[in-house]
Amino acid sequence: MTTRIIVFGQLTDIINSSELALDNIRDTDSVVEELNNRYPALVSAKYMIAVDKQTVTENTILKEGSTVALLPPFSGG
Amino acid sequence: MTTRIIVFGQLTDIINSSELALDNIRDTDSVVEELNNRYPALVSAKYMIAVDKQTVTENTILKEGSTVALLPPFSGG
Amino acid sequence: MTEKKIKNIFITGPISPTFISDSIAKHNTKTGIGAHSIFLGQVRRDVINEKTVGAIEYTTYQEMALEKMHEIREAIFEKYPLTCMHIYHSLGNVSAGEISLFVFTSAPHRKAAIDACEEVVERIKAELPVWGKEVFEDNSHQWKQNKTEN
Amino acid sequence: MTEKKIKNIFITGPISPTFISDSIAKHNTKTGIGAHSIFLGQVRRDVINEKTVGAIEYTTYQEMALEKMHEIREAIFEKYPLTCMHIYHSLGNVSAGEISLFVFTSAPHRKAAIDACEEVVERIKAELPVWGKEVFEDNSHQWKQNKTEN
Repeated sequence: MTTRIIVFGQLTDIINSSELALDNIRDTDSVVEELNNRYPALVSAKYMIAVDKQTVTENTILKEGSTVALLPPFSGG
Repeated sequence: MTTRIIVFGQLTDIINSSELALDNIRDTDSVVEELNNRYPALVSAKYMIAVDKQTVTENTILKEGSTVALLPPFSGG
Repeated sequence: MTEKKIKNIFITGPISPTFISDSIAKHNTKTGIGAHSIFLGQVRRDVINEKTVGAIEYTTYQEMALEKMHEIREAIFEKYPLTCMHIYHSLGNVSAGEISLFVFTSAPHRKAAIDACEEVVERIKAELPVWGKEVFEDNSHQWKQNKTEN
Repeated sequence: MTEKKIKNIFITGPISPTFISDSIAKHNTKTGIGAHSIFLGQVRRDVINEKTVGAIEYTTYQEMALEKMHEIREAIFEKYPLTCMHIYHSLGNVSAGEISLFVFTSAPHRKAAIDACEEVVERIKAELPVWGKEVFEDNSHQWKQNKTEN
């Protein structure tokens, strides 16, 4: 199972991309753990997580084809 | 001494003019009395009085060249 | 109060949308502005006792209105950190669907612009000696009454 | 939520004053409207640590933003007696002095139009997944932060 990860705003500066794919990731906590390993600057970054466009506040099990979005504080307008 | 009287809004329908002149009028109470005599429909009309663009709430002595304005409720915008 | 600082706010006939966009466009050199708030009053085709309003005909006591507007302007600039404020009110005939009032406030941040705009609109409706005559389609008329909205 | 009812709000580049006047002009056939309230966000030429902001580059998570905007729109129409509401937000590059947000509410009476407009602006700033990158004149950048204004 491959999970699509999309990131926005200042997180694109940390990850140097707006999208990546992670294989065999079970839940959102594992996404965060894996990304923190790869991108240490992410540990101190502030963001919310959305799974398939819904923000989640607790660890969430991922389904086949889920998209996980990392959303730093909004600054539209 | 001639006093210029100007009226606005619905009062122009009562007085059939927007301006008239009254001779030898001492104060604003006398203006009202004189106009009520001439235009009985004015007695029940709602309006404020301004002397030289300043609204007055008490009887006010008129000076040479004063303009008295009768201002019904505002409805701009 | 300096007589020469008093600005005219009155426009004959309706306020056109292009007048509004021209006014907006002029602010793109004022690069300290972050927020604009605009209020537009539009004439409603109200139906009153089976008669339909075709237009409102506005009149004013102009000298007094401009002095009062000047006083409101000074008070608003005193109270809110605004960059600028523009106010236009129609006189004469404005048909249903056309715009008769244009209040435009600009500030670095949105709260000042929004609050100032609303307060100016309320004060204009309550304090400016302006009268609207609702002219029905059969040419009869009645005098408009402003409701206070709270 | 019906997928097909979701409207796009995003425009590439700045929102032009003539786009705004065209939008206003379209309302002159809606003769039940008595009041329009408009909010415009304009890019400020802020100076931060001696660097000058030349533009903001906006990005979004579009699918999520449009769903959220739809939810806000429904809630606002539920809460206020509005005739209509139009919202546009820029994506991509918007230079200092140009407009990046256009919120436009219309109602028979002013209170609904004014209150709805303000609430929509606040909700857009707080809830829409949109990000602004402040690009300085030397091409370095920082990410914009929205302040809550109370």
